[in-house]
Amino acid sequence: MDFNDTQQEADFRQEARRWLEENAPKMADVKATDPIERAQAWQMMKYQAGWACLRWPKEYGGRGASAVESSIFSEEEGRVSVPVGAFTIGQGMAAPTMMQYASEEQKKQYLPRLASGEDIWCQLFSEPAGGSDLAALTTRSVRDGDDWVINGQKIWTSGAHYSDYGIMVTRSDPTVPKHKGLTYFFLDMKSAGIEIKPIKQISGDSNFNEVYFTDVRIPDSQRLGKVGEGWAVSMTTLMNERAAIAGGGPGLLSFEGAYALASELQIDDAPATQDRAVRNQLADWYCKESGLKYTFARTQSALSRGDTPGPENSIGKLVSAKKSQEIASFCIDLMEMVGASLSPEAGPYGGQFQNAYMGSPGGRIAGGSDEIMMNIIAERVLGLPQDIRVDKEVPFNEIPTGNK
Amino acid sequence: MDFNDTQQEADFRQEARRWLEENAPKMADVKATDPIERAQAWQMMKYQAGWACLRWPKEYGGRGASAVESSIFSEEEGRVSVPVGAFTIGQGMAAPTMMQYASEEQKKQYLPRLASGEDIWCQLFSEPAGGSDLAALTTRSVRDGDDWVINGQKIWTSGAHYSDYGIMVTRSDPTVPKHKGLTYFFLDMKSAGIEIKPIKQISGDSNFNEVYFTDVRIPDSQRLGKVGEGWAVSMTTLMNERAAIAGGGPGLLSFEGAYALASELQIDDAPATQDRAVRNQLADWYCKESGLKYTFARTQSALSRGDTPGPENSIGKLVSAKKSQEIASFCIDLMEMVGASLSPEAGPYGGQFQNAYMGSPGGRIAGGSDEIMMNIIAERVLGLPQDIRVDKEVPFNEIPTGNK
Amino acid sequence: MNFEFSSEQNLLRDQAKSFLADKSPLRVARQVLEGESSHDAELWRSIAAMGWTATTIPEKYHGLGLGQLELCVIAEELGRALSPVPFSSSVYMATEALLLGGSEAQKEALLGKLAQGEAIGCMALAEQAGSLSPNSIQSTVSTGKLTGTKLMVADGDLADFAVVLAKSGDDCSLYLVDLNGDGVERETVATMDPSRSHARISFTAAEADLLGTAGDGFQLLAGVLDHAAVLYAFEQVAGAEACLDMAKEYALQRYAFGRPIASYQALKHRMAQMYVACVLARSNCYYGAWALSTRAAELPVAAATARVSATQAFKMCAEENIQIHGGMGFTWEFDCHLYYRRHKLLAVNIGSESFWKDRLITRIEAQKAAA
Amino acid sequence: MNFEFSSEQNLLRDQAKSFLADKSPLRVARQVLEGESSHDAELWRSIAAMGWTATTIPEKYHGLGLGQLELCVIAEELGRALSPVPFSSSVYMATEALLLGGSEAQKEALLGKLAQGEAIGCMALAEQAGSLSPNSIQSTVSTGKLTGTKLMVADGDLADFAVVLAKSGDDCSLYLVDLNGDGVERETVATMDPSRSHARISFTAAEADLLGTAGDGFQLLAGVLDHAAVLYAFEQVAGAEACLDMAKEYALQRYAFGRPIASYQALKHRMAQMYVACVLARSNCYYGAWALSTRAAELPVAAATARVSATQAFKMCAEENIQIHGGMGFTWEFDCHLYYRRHKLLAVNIGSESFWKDRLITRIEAQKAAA
Repeated sequence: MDFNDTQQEADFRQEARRWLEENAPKMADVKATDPIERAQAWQMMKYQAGWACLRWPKEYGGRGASAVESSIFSEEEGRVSVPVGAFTIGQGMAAPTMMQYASEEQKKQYLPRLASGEDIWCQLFSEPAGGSDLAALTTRSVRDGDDWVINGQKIWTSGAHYSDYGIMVTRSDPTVPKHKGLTYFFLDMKSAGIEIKPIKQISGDSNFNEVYFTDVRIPDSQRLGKVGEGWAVSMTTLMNERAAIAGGGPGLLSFEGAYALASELQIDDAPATQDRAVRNQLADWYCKESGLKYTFARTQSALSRGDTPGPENSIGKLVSAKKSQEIASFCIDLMEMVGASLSPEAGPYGGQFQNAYMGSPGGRIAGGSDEIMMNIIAERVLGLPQDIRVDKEVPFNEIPTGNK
Repeated sequence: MDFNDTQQEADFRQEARRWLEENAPKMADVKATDPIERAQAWQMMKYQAGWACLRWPKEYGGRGASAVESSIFSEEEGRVSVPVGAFTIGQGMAAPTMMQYASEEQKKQYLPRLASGEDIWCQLFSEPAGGSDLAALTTRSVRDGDDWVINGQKIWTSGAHYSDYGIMVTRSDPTVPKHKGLTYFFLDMKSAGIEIKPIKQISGDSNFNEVYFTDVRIPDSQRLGKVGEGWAVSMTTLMNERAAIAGGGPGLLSFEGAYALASELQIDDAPATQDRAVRNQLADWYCKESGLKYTFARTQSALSRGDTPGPENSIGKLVSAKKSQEIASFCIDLMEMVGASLSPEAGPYGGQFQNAYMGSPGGRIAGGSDEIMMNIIAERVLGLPQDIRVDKEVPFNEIPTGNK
Repeated sequence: MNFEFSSEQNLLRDQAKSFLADKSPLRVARQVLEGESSHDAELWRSIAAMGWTATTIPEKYHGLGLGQLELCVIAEELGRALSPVPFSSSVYMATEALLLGGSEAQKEALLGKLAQGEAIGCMALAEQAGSLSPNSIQSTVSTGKLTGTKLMVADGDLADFAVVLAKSGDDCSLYLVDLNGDGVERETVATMDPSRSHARISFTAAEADLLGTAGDGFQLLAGVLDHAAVLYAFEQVAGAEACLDMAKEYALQRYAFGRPIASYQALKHRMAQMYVACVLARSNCYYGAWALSTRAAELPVAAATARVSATQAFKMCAEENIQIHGGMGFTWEFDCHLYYRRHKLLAVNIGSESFWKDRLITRIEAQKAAA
Repeated sequence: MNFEFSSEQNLLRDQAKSFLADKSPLRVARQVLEGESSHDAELWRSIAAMGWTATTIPEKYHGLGLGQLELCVIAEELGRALSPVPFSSSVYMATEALLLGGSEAQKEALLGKLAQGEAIGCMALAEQAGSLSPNSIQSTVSTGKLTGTKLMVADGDLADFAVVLAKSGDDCSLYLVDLNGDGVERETVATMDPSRSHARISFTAAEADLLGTAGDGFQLLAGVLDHAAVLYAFEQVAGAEACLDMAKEYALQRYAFGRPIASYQALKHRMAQMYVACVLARSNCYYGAWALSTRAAELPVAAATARVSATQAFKMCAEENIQIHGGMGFTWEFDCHLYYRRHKLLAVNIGSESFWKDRLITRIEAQKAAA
């Protein structure tokens, strides 16, 4: 039991680190200020040097590396200051789906541009009435000659307004049971008939969009999987959704963040860190974060051995999301009467914990609510039975939907 | 808003208090040492003076008093030291059922003896495979001439070995849906074919029994309600199950108990009551107990006004049971390294919190588990829908039962 | 035993409810939240016209001379409606501070105006993050002039006068300060709940008039906070119940997997627990109301109990209301966040749950010592 | 990165598992629980014959000289089996105390016997309820003679010697005391978990041999407790997992309302949370094991983290296992209570969750100060 690399891993790490240390500083020369453009510039640098999408086959723009090498590179990349983001959905979810379902020609056309960062993709799955029940989607696709015509609405789409392409699941037949009438496509986000509206969150930010489709045409050649088999394709996509174990590192909503705040505040004229109730609470969070950190280490070891980590990864988000909300709330309480202020003068980290508290409910819902995460653990990890399903054998258009 | 009685209530209280103060001391003259016999002696004293079963009609041994008067008497009785118990099931559950379903002759025969404490009754509802699903019972009743013949097993019967009579629900027809094939009886607990075995609990105590029935005969005249309508009769019984709001008074597993212990123990050479974590926890329990206490006061006010308190009473047991387990666990922790000792020398209240911790899981299960209590609140108070039921329309003998 | 509001008080509640349903639906709170104004001035005038601001002020000072129970009823309905008015600052606290500690002259000068809603009072207490203690106070009064800076003064930007905690030498006292007078600078600050306005106020040799006895500032403040704690608790419990109602309504009409999400046990049990928290808090509020109305010796304990319990209930209900709403719950468009913001504001601005828990035990200990 | 046990260690685990399945099924714990004997002597002999008692003792003292990881593997399996033997007292603690603080002579005298299971050691620490501090220690050693009374000495009634915390003047030190010698009186005491034996021991001028440096008692003890904390944590996490397994099996076969109770969301989510607690605790145990095996500077932090996490997991799982079993869960006949008793015993007898949480923060603070 050790934290050290094998010789081979150490060599790879060395090589990655050397390249990163040489190249990351070049980002200073990139003139663009837009975060997306900066991320694209860095992605292109990696791509050109063979450090993009490490596990992909070389012919699609990758390096053919192992899971463990990919994870080592990510770790090393985390140590240098470079712009990230914008590619998670395209590279992490769309690309694996394309690899499994697209034609060879399409793969050659789209995957390298995904790897290089030239194209950004988004995901069009969720719908307003769907929520946790993804397969309840109603966006219609109707075959018309060589095309399909799409009408409906998607929601919670990150990056819709700057994406080049999207992956999308639609209902092609509402008269068969729910999971049997779905068909899956990829499409050009600049197609006519697409309207994108940002959603304002309670935090005031707008990280997501609603996307409206009015007679949008998609060529049948962009269908992935067979007609009516969109559910299986969606599962491929979602299996690749990064069930990241948020380690709760040195961020604001962590033991360290809370400890730092507590050490600057007083309770009854003594540092709050001397208060036993505060210490008890801090210790609790420390243990949770430590538990997640070493669960991640165990997962990495499994990867290193060549095993595929299972759905037990879903504990990360479940534990972190609730903990984040608790930490934010607790820290605001520590500030006492001025706790609701967003102004920096009202105390250390002015406004940061407060804004984080406004953002934290999203963490417990986005990417699978606490309840869905617990269902996943109960069913897929512990093997407990599904709840009774009343919607499985019924034609989709006869399933009760209530008022909305 | 006040805690005072109305003039009428005050007069009644005065009268009750006077009688109690005069008569309670007479218990000192009662020679019996058996707690049941002592309780019977006190009950007989009350009965003879017209203070037993206050709300019952006078012709059945009661006083025809109001709900509020009954509750005032209980309060006052609580202030004097007299033996109680053994009559809860008979007077509280069997009697109301008899009043509604027995013949006039039977009521005249049995109710006064229940009121006087001469007869003790028990309840035979639960079965090993039943648990929360009471209607899943399988004890068979088969009509044979003027009798019914009973075979099967009941469980969790308090006081079976010292009871004179029992109320019982049985399955008379397993081929119709679950709730439709039940028939309800009362029976003589000395009947041939009844075998009683105490159940040892994890605390080491045996407060409950298993009761086995082998060809036990019950005359049809002791049937309550129609054949096949036993479920409705059971509901009458259960509606009268005292959804008591455990007030969390000055007992061991209360704020007071925990505070008293904490004030005698040290953490880091200071009284544990000065520890902020301990204070936080104690305050939490104080607020819960206070909340239950004043919820009870609100219920009493509703009674006083003539209203019937609703199922919101079920919060009492739910909150108290979990709190009791928490307090016991917390107090054991306060004792630190000697916390698991049952010996008095190991510290204040030696063994008491430890034994209470062993008893506490029972509180979260007996009389409706935490989960059932929450279902009741969700469905009957908040009006949320029942869970999907797969056992409602199916013949009882075709309902899945798994291995047990 | 009559542990409930009287029929007159319930009538007042019905009036308040329908008045606020008309004048202060949630969109009124939202307008202030999203807009520039510090409060809804028209609503405030209507509230004053209803006489609510005069509730507990004795008739000799042109008030209605009603009891504290009437004020509790009003607090509850204002809490449910999230009404964007300076009621808590002016009525629960500034008025109470004057009633508890004011000289005859001070009462004469201000209570009549407070009763009419013509004057708005506020409390200026904290100067830094962390718990309030004599050491945390830097503001000083010398020869009747106050200098110092107060943070997060609720309604400080619209109030006419403030009750200010400040030092004179080592003594802490409360002072009345005219906020329209010289040496007062105020700046509206951004907060988690912009539907209630807060200000930073700097005093530079501002006229300060001692309220109560010199050196008794923390003791007088304790009385004011106990009073406020009960009324805040009513606002909080009503907010909590409003969240539970929203969650329930949504869960009943929202379907997933062919059935209302309200039929899933995870949500049913969550809502059952929210209900339990609300019932406990409400009952403790009644206890606080009783103690307040009878000025019972139990008030310090009862106020802390009600406050802790109501803070817990509102937190649970505001957080879980969003969770039960799922994605919709964290959109700006839905109203869940209005209660979420308000819960956190109310949870801290007269001291946190943890502060009140400690105070509760201290007070129980005082009772034990006295017994 | 190889953050898992090696294949040799996993082989040892398989051996331990099948050995204990054979020699120490739950009914062995139940027999001791229900009977008069203090432990299962035959099982103890078999365990010694397997060499488990010799695991970390260097070869020069006739041990196996294996690492701490091997001991962790054994601890885990003993914890799962609830084996009624004095392993934790003798191996995790008394042996470690000698290894950490013993003189060459002391090691020579005792380690060989400990390795063979011929001698059983124990720790005699607490003298009263509450936290252990110098002030709580009344036992004194003067001119080599110990006088005082120790409570809840695990395995104190069957051990051959004890490591005793006592004072000499104001100094606290650890001492080795022969429990079969003069001036020692022992009495078995009733505990919540009679499957593990505990005694009250009175010393009257009993021979006491200083272990380690005079005055360093608490420091040496801290090292022993850190070591024990990791191994206890392995026992606890295995106990927690056993409870989850029991709960799951029962919920899958028990039907209510026509379906397995395991299909109800309230129970599914409960078990999901039990699983989460087990995973976090197990991962923290591995961290503790790594720190122990490498004698890393992080050991004090890692040990406290593993201990807190495992105590939490076992508590939740032992309590909820009974709840999920319903009525059956609180019958003597079902095995739920064996784990419920053991969880509470392990939760306190090397210090409570709250004690270790405070210690954890103290150690993190020390790390920060050193950094």
